[in-house]
Amino acid sequence: MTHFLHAHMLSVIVAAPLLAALVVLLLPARDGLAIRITSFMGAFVALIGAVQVLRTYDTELGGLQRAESVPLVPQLGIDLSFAVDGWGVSLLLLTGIIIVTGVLASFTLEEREKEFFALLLTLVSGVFGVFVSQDLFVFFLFYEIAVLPMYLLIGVWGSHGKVQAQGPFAYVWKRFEIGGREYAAMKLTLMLLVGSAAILVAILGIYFAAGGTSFNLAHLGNTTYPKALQLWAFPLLWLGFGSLAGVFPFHTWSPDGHAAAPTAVSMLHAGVLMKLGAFGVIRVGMLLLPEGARYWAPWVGGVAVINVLYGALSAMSQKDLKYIIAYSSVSHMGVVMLGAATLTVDGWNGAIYQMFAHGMMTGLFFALVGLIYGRAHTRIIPNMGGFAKRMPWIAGFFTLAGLSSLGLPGLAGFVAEFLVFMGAWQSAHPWWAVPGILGAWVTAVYVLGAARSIFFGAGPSEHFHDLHDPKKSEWAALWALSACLILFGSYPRLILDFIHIATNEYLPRVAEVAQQLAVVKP
Amino acid sequence: MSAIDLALIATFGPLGTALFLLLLPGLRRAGKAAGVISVGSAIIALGSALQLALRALETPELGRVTVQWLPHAQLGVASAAESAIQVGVHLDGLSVSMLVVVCFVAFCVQVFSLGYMAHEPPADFGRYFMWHSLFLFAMNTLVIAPNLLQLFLGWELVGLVSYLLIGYYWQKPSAARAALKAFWMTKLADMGLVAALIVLFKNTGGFEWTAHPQVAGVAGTVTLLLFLAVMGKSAQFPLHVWLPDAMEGPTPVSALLHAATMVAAGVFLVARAHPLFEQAPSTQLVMAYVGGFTALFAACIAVVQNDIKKVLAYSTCSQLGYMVCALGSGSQVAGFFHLTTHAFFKAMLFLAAGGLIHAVHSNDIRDMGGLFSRMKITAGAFIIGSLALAGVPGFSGFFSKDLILEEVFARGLYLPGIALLLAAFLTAFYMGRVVLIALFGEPSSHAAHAHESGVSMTFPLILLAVPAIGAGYYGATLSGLYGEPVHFHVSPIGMVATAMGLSGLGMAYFMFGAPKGGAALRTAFAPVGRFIALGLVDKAFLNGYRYGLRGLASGIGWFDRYVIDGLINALGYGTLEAGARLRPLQTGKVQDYIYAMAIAMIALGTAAAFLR
Amino acid sequence: MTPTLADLQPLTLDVALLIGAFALLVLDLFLPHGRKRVLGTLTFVLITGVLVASFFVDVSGSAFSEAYRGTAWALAWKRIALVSGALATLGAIDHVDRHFGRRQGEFYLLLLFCLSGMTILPGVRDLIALLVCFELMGIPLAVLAAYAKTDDKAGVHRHATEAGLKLYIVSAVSTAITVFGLSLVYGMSGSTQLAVIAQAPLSPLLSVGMFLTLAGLSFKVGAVPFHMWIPDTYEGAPTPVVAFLSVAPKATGFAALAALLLGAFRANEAPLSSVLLIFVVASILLGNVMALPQTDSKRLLGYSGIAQVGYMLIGLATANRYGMGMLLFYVAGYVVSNMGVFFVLEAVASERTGSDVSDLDGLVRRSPWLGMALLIFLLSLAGIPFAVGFWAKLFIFMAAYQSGHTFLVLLGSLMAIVALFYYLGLARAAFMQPPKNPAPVKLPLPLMAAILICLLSVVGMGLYPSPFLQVAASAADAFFVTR
Amino acid sequence: MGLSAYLMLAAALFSVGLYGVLTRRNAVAVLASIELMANAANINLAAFSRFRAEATGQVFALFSTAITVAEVVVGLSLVILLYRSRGNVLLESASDLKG
Amino acid sequence: MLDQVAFAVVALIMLAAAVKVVSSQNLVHTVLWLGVMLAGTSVVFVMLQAPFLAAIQLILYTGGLLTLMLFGIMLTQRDAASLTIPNPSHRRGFGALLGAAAFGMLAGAISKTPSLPNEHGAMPGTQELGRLFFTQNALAFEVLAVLLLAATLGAIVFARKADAGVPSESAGAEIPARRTLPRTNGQHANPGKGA
Repeated sequence: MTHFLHAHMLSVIVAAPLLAALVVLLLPARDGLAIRITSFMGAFVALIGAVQVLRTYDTELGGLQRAESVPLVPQLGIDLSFAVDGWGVSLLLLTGIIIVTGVLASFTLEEREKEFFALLLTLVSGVFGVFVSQDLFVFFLFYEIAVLPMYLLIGVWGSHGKVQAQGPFAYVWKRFEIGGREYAAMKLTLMLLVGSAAILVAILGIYFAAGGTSFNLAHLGNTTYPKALQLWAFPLLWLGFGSLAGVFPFHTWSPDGHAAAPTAVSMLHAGVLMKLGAFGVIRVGMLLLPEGARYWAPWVGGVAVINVLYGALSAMSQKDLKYIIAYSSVSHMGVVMLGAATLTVDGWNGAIYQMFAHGMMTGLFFALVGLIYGRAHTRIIPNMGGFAKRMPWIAGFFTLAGLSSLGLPGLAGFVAEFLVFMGAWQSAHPWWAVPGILGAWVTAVYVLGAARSIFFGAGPSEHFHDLHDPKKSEWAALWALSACLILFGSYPRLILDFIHIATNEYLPRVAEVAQQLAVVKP
Repeated sequence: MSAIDLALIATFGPLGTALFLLLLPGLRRAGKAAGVISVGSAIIALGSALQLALRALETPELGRVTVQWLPHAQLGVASAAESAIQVGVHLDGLSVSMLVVVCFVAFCVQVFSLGYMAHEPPADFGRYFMWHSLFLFAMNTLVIAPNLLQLFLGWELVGLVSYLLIGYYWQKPSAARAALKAFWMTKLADMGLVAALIVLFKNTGGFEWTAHPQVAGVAGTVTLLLFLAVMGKSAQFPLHVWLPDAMEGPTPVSALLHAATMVAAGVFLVARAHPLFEQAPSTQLVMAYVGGFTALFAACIAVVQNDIKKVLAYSTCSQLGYMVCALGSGSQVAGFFHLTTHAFFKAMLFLAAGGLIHAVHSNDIRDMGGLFSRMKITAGAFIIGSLALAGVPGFSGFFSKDLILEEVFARGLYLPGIALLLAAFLTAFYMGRVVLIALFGEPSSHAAHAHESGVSMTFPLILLAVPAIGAGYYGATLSGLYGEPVHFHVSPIGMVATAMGLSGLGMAYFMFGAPKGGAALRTAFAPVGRFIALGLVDKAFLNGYRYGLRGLASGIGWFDRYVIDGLINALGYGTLEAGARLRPLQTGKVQDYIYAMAIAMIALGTAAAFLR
Repeated sequence: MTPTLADLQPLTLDVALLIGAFALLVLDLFLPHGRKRVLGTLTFVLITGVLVASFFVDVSGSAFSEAYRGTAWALAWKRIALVSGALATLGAIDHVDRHFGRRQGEFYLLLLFCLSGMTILPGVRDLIALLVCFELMGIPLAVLAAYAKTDDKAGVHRHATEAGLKLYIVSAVSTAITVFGLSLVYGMSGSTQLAVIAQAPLSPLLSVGMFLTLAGLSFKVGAVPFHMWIPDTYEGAPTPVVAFLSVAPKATGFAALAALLLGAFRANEAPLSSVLLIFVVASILLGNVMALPQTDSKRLLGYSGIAQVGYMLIGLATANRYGMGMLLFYVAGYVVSNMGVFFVLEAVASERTGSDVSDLDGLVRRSPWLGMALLIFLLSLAGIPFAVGFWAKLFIFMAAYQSGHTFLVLLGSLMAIVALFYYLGLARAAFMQPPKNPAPVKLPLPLMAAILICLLSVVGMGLYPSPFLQVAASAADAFFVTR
Repeated sequence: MGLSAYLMLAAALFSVGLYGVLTRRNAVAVLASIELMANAANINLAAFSRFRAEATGQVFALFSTAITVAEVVVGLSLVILLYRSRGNVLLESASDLKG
Repeated sequence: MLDQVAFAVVALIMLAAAVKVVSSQNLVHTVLWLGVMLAGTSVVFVMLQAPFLAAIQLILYTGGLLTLMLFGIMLTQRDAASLTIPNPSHRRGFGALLGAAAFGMLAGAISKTPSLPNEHGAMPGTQELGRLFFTQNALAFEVLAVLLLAATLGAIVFARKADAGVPSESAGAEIPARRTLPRTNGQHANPGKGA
């Protein structure tokens, strides 16, 4: 048994949440406790597995480890093959942490828990699948699985907002209730799927260019593709995956989506799912199409820089707390894309580490926003003030998350951003670093500004009667995430070493292939 | 116990305390106990610092240990072994003496706080001391840094603690705002430090401050960027505006962070990175002028302040200007020496001022008056501090300021030099003014039942008074720790400076102290005062934020919601609309359907028949 | 030359089906009114039996001097038809029993006759037989579509009649056009045997004949612009009939088109294939866009079906073995998914007449598993992973990409997202709206069985498509070997 | 007497039939028009079989005749059904389902 | 020469009849003209040396079909007595356009086709027809049998007296002359006993 577990750890990680979801579906709807326990166990097993994988990953050996493979569609060379590299290890851990805390944070959910947890867990196994799958096609499959449950999760359990109609397209408002949860859910789903349509085309291109025999990533990675293909396929992958990573201008699903989504979903979506996008750009786009990556890097980086500043400034202009955090995610994902675009060791390390750090940071943020909303029954910042009097701990945690997001040393966010900036400066376009750094400052302005107007100043007005600090299970989530932020901020090598190994394996290949292609076709 | 261990104790002891207080809310909320623990850790830190100092007197280079913090390898090199991204401990005369200063002042301030904050609710009291311990950790991290990276880590952390402590009274909107302002301004400046780091790293593959062969090319850039950070942290014009607002924090905090240690970190950084700055004469020139101007400018503003803490704050700006100017003149010895002496007497001044405020429950010097008779020790300390600040011979300030002026003029930086001289005059003048009004002026209603404060608040003053007076006499020994030992000698510049100082005091006496005060003079200077009091720089920043940044932000927010998002919605709307518009095609009459078929059939057939 | 009993060997299954049908016909005469429900069960048993037999009986080889040839290809289509027939029967039993009282017998008989036409057609290699089979399939369908409770006051009658009539008129005109086209084809090639026709020299009149035939036949699969009867008929006809109507005739229609276009008309030569491409684009665009504003779920599915046909036509347009195999797979997947949806609609609307989207409101709360099933069927239709529809679309796209139609891949996948919008619209009603009446949906056993079968096959083929893919591929091989 | 003459005749009948299908409003008349079209096809078949001097065409024609008859049988019953539900036999009266 | 004249005459008659079929304002006339057209067809068949076909045409169509249609008319007309049944048509212009287009298309194809088959060999007799029926087209023949059965069945289904319904109220409302209804209805359906 233990041997089996050891041999198939990755499958276990992917399957555990799914199994839990099935069990939850079979449980009676009124037995809320059992449902919660089951889902927690599912998530927790996955987390343990992730930690185990991290612990047993052989850093001397490096490369892909714990490989498993089962043919799925042999006629087309589609295998259900799993393995982890240094990146996968760290992102598995992230996902584990986020889902466990997410489940904890949504223990207080009231309506239709059964379906909620089932969908949530399904989504998570999709995410795990993406991070471990070594078959481009299966990668895509899990990607879709991870994206889709979002529709119901937001549409059913989401919260409503309203946006008054104005601007050049005001006439559109008569058809959609912008800000409504169903609108948000639909917009999110459709935009992300448009992305995957683009991805699909690119994938087919790659597959057939590589001989149309196998989707295995290693096989595809060792093929050298004609320059033409690389040049048209890469942007498809970039924008396709990018739409999930919130790449400007395909980011607009994210504010509405995150604002409308229930706590755990926002945590998971901003914390992990947006990473899938960036991960896809690097893992598929850049590793398979180095020449394309090299050719398009200026665009990727340029847009990423726009993301950073644009997201930060948009966040600054928001009144709704959730929108602020959502836009901040857009901005921070810009940092990830920037790191990717640098095509340097530090940049890539930074990018992956930023995924990790931002995942936990934004997870913490959304957990807190959920708590605040649950207590204050409003998300409009100007209505708040002086909350720290009644919820000092929440204020503390919020400040901590904010500090991490503005890149305060000692917290995870700093390491990532710093690495990315270093990479940017070493890259072919050093000036990317400047707006990046400025973005960090703007973040400081709006995050701490928000913290001030929510928590500080004259005490909370009368009609906020049930403000109070976290309750039982909520504590666990907050503490866990904050502890992670500090731990990985002060001792980054816990994760960064793994990331570094993978980067060092992949990046040279990209550089070489790009080089030789460049000399072959001047 | 090795030097490294001592340094680590001095650094992580306080951190331990802070975490201890953080994780044991019960203990923290107990208040007093928390304070005691924190002071205890401060004592330990101070002890190990002094121990280090004694060792340093024999051999300044006490050693260096580094560990890898982040893996880094150039492309293609598989192993993360040869890494340049390190943290650790670096102990030499400079760091040790800074360590001593920090720990000593911190200790005094914490002791003082025990009394000063006694009336706070226990929970807040505990929080206060938690932050203090955290500060000690952060500051020491900065001080013992082996490279600019770790220095930056500490740098940011002290900034954080400053934010937390300024915002100690977070329920006061003004305090919350001040904390935010301080953080934003310094953070903005710190971006320069980050940039400097990445530039440095690209060229030297490390964050060392030692003169690296490849640094030559970028020395100018790097140092300028570093200096940007210094301007923020050490409140140099025009980034000084946060410091006066920082006085919203409790007075001991102002004494520790915003007078003695944290704001001096900038000076420490430059002294630390001296090898780099030496390679960038242009930067040094900029520093000299900025420092000189700041010294004069801040002194001018200090003259018209009635809030005793504001006066001290501006004087801090001005004194930091001195140090920066000194560093700009290329003598980190003079600058750093002034840092040490200033730390002592300015801390003492603040604490004393705190005592006075505590007594009259007001910051306004006009509410004080005649306090000298009521609280001798505090007032005495205040007077000593003022004299030291005014550079009256015999007090520590005299020696260091003198040294600076010599160096500056020796470098032929006459303009800054003259600015410093004028600043010296003004310094003496406004300190005299404060002393005369607050301590000897006619008592106000508040001051009526003021009384000497308790031992916990007087003892630190006495403790600080010793170096405030005596530090100057050991100039040689002290400066020996971190550079060429300087031996005091009477110099013409020194004479002029002294003269300026004394005349300043005299003028102050003539205007405020003399029985029949020079009302005429006061009225004569009034418009100048009013102009200065406008605080134009501050307003400029405020408007820049409000209308520049916020305006841009709301513009972009609108654009995103109504244009970018609008476009995407319009796309969806268009599709739905198309569907709705097409519906009438389906008339429901079967013959119309056959029309469609017939047309298609004929079209196909025609194509087949004729397109060949 | 004269046919012997041996000639029936490749047609064993179909003959069995017909014999069974006649047996039922006789039985129907003797059954008292109250007991006619059993006919449905028997029909189901009969079809299932034939289906099972198809795995054991050897029906390969040619008969009636090359007028018919049993191949793996033909067998595959046979099975698809049989499966849809069996499912339709299962799903109809209850409805028929409740609404059609004493006319059940005819219902099942017509279904069986129609079905036999479908099973024979794929193997037919002679124009005349092809035409007759096509009609045998078509005529009963019109009757079935018009089947309704004639004495009800709720307008079912009106709608069913209209549905049947429209289908009938369109199909009659198409037949006329087809026959005219075939007459030209025969005339210019001198034979009615596909193989011979394929050798005939191309002349304007011949190609006009081909195009007229194409125009005549493609109304059955409902490709734009021959689609317009579909939404009306789907909306008006009784749901179980629509479930059958929406899959089986399309499948057989594709078999016929494949036989004619590739077997006789050399579609792989322009301009036929380019014409098909026009059909593809038009169907995908129009079907999806027109489905958006629909509020009647059956009508909506009608339009979406038009779009689906567009995707299937891609397979035909590629005109290579890969594409044809994928077409086969796509149709198979479409059969189960689409019938599943209609059965769920039947279950929900069983008491009422219309099929407004709002009938689905709160379904998942009334009976969760039914809601889940609906969701899965819809996702499968939309082409979402781990439902068969995903693989179907994917394979079709691969075929398209391989034969150089990259833009079709892009268009197809983008329009698939538009489709997702309205499919999710149905899911939205089921998942996000409060139920009108909270009572759980009461699900007659046969219907439940039908839904369950659909669900299992959708998920099964979705999780492990490879064996089915294998079958489809080899069938396509057989088609190209023996054409 | 050439083949093309017969074909032309058939074509003409076919077109006239098409016109009828499109324009007549009475369902029965539409059926009649459809007959015209089908009949045209038969003429084609017969003509071709004559000018190829082999009988398949005629066989085809017979089959198509039979099919047409069968169709009309069903068609008429549907028309009756239409009459029952609408009270008339105008095709356009069956246009409840649209859009 | 002679046969050409004959053909021309017959063709003209047929065309005229066809035009009447699609244009006559009287339904009964329409059907009758159809009969003329079908008869003409059988004449053409004779010309084409397809006597059997002609016979079948005459019997099946002109006999069976016409009767059938007239029945249909009787069943569905209020006033079965008179033979003046309005038979309107609409969108004539557009229909004519399409008809013309169709003819143009076909005619063009015919004229553009270089080598129309043209053999004047002797036509095989009726027994050849039979042979073809029972060899090559045996399958089609069998299927056809089923087809006819199915058609009959389909026709029966709706004609069933048992649960043949009356027009539902909504439909009935559209009938202008309601009072004449029962009589004509009475022949085939009585509203009283709905199943």
